[in-house]
Amino acid sequence: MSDLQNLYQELILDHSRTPHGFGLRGEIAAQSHQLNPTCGDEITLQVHRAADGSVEAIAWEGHGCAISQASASLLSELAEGLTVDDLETRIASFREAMRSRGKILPDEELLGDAAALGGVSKYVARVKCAMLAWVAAEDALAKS
Amino acid sequence: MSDLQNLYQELILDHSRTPHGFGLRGEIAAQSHQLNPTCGDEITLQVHRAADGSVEAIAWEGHGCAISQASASLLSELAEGLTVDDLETRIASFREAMRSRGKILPDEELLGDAAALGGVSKYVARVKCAMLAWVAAEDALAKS
Amino acid sequence: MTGSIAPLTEAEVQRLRADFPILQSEVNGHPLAYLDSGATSQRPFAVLDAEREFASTMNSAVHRGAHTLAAEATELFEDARATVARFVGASDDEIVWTSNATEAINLVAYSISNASLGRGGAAAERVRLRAGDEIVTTEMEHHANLIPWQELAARTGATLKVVPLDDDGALRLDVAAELITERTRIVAFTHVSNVLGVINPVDRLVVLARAVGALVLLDACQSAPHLPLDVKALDVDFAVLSGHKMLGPTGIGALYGRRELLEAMPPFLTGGSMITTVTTTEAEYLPPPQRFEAGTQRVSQAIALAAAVDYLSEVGMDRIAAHEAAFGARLVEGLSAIEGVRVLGAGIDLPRVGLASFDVAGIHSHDVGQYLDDLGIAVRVGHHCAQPLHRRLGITSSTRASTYLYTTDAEIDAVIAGAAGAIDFFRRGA
Amino acid sequence: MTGSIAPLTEAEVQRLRADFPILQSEVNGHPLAYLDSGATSQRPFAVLDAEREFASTMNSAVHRGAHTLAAEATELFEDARATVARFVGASDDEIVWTSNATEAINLVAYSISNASLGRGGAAAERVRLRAGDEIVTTEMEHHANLIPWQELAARTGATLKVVPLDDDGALRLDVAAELITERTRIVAFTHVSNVLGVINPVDRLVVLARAVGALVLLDACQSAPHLPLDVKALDVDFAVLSGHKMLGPTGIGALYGRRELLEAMPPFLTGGSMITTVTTTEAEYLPPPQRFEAGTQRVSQAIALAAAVDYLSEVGMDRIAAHEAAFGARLVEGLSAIEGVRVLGAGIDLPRVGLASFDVAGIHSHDVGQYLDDLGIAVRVGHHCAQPLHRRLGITSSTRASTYLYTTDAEIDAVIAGAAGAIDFFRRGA
Ligand SMILES: Cc1ncc(COP(=O)(O)O)c(C=O)c1O
Ligand SMILES: Cc1ncc(COP(=O)(O)O)c(C=O)c1O
Repeated sequence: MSDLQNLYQELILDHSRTPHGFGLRGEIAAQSHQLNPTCGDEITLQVHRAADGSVEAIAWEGHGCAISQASASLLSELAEGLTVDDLETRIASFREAMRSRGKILPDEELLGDAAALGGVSKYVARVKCAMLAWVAAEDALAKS
Repeated sequence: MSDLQNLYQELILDHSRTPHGFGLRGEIAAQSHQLNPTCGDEITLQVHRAADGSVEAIAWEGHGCAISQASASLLSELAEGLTVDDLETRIASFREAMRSRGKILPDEELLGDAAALGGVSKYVARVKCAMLAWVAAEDALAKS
Repeated sequence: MTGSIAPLTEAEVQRLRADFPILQSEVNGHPLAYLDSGATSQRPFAVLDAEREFASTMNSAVHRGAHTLAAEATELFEDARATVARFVGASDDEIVWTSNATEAINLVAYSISNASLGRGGAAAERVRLRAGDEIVTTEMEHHANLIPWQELAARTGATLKVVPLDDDGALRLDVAAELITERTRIVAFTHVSNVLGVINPVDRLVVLARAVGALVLLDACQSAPHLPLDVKALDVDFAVLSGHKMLGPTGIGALYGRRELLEAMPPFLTGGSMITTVTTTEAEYLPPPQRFEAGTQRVSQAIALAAAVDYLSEVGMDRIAAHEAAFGARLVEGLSAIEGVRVLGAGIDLPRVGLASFDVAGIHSHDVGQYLDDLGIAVRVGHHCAQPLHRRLGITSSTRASTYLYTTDAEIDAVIAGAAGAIDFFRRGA
Repeated sequence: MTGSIAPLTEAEVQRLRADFPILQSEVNGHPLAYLDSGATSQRPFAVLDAEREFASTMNSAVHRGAHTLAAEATELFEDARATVARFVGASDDEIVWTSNATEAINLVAYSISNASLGRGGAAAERVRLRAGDEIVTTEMEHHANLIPWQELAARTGATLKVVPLDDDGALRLDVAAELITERTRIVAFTHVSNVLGVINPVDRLVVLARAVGALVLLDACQSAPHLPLDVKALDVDFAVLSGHKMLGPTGIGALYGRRELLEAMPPFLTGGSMITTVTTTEAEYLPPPQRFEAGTQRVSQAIALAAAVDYLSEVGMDRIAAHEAAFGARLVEGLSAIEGVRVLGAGIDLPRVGLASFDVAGIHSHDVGQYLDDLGIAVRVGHHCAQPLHRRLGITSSTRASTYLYTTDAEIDAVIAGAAGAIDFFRRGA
């Protein structure tokens, strides 16, 4: 598998085409808007919490490259049902892998399918794309 | 004679020490103030005219390097009794030599002792010093 | 516009390419196909050597020293100014060095703003703005020729008007004729669009500005490197360019300003080497161009830019323009022929340079660019510092291929084939 | 201040000199003795090579592209920022690239002036000036740290106060204590005087400024190249430096700004790469440092400056400081011993760098400089962009010798002997 094929795995293209969690909700929720200044890509993301405080769902809207769309979709899939602490741990783990320039593979146990984004970390210019939703989630949590 | 000795001939050092025409006069005359921004050297120069319109005297005050002081002194010596046209011709001739980067020797017939300043034209950074008084005279004439 | 001039031959281009060390590189296992000269161009040996030679033999402060090195450096620095002045048809004292085109536009905007705050005395009246005055720019501009005017308007109380684009992306000259009125003091627009590649009809806008006595600033960033440029023939008041887009180094640009205007304008940056007399309470300023060049200048960069301009002149700007016009046409044609590809401004009936931006339905420009990069093809993706233009065309970003004198036919073929390949790659399995 | 640190040995200096191609030159038939590093320093191979290597292998636009070259260039560019940040004790995002120190000071002055016109919203309140507010600078400053404040005062209605000098040329700290009051919003002064070579007591002025809540800007142009510098330890809010004075290329400088202040400040230059969202009517700006870096940056210059800083760090700033302090003392002593020579500030009881300016009774500095140049000795003559300081000392110009890590004992001897020789030469026949 070439680097490019590894970057754009079927799983990622599928998520970018039929994204999970797409569509904001009317309910009140912690929300964050993030923007990638180079390309103008944006995301608005909500963290909806269940009665016990855990993450019920992540809902988002935005436009961007396959990486950023797939990443938001994968995050939203991953987040469902996690405690806030758990989600924060996973965001930190994802960030560490992304910033590693290909040296640290994403932890599949913690990140599930989102580990498929591991190929991005070799492309420094694309790390922002993959991180956009995760930064938005972190920011939304910080606000709640 | 080295280039430096040629630049600072006895004649030039003498003129810089006991300059001709130094000291402004109270009478009304065409006057010009010129400044060399690199070193802050300045000159104020008056062209006094005789009844027949010819140049009676050039009077000046200022401070600066040996070249600029000698040059003002030599100009003032040269100018006495010339017609305005004559003086302008000589200023033009002096400028041509100064800007020639050593290629054109000053015309002794036109410039008299001021021809001793010929060595300056090889030193591009010093041409401004030698020209200061002459530019002032030109400016004063243009105003009169 | 370049009808009878012969474009560069393949053999000539190959000879030129040997002058550019970076063009011999490999990227991701492929020979580099550099199609991003619209962002920044590459430097030939002549430019690299001129700068290094200067730094190794006479590097020294200019306009400040009297020793031999300083005198030599000052001469080369002023010769460089004269070279660039000749290249754009200006007089030596009408060229001001800046860091880039962006700073050149900011220089004009801030000098006007200083004048509007009362600086510069009676002379500056010519460039003063008052509440109610208007500045006109266009929806096609690079952010560098838009935001400085927004900020100038905010500082002075003037109003900014923006000439809109039609659905193809062309300037609405009919609307421009309405927007440019007796209240208009400045009209600022780009010669060549950095997204559409079209060469705007400068004369049409200059006529409108002249009729109302407005000043004209031309953004020549994308024209100076690619076309013969004559600021006097175009009859503009200001023009700006960036060295790094015309084979020169980064860190240097130039402002052309009509002499009488530069003379009327108060300084922008202040400090050493732009003054005559300074006391603790006030300073008097040198005439232009020195008035606008505060502090130690970009000496080696100016000398390198002059070497770049000499290199371009030797090849011939008319031949470079012809070479690139052919590429512009092929890019538009080749890319438009691909199903799902929309070339921005393809429908505009104006001459173009060798630059085309395109949108691929359903595939983001970042992904297209990544696919091309994997093939060693360097293109620009994103909004190219022109968000309003993209918004007007209903998109947020695009992929841009831009050429220069060193571009080959094979590279044009490669980027067109690459765009088609990207579609196959990203549509797989869908 | 450098007591226990060993200066560079003669052998070390000779090894270093081999790294500087220009130091092998001849001038007027003599080996070049370059004693004008205070104006601009020379570049070692490490710096020349870093820049050329970058230009030949990965030159590309930064923060704008996604292709391989652009990504590599962006990384190197940001690494360079981190290198310079470490060198002065700052965090990466507290360093803003500028063209030179002059532009860095103007950046601060214009951002404050924009804030004062209402730009930057509530956040900018911290840096807003109002009529009645005061700015304090000193009579010792380079024009770059004086005129921007004069102009800022003129634009905002604030008042500029100037700390005077005593008859020796030292700052009147007693008067500073009176001038710095509750009305003072900014205190700007130089770390090392570019005419006197003395190292000012930064802490004394910082204490005064802090006591009234004023911002402190330190002109580190003559200290960053010659002394270990730690902006946090000095507790200043802003500091400026020029790359060309510290073995780097021309065309690059840096502003250090405390993070919370940079965050509060509205932009200065506007254009591409410093925005998030742009419409035809307004723009939103990125956080610092990008907020202050409009347009294509000085990429190869930043990379070269980082190479310069690495070179300096490898030699060791403490050893460089010790090397030059010894020269400073010898210059003052040797020149003062010559009949008719007055070393400016010789009587000031402060540590000094390797720089001394002198006046020769009855002989103009231009003539002294010309005589030395004839011997291949490059010194600076004139007012060194410090007219108020010269006026205070009763002169209009002086001759300045300034050293660097590559200066030799023999060069110091030569300039002292040369000053004596100049006197004989010009007094001949008198
Ligand atoms: C103390 C001081 N401040 C400011 C400057 C201005 O530096 P630049 O001309 O590189 O902007 C200089 C050097 O000229 C200087 O010595
Ligand atoms: C049309 C146009 N104007 C202005 C600019 C700004 O140039 P620079 O970034 O070199 O200041 C560019 C390039 O980025 C451009 O293409």
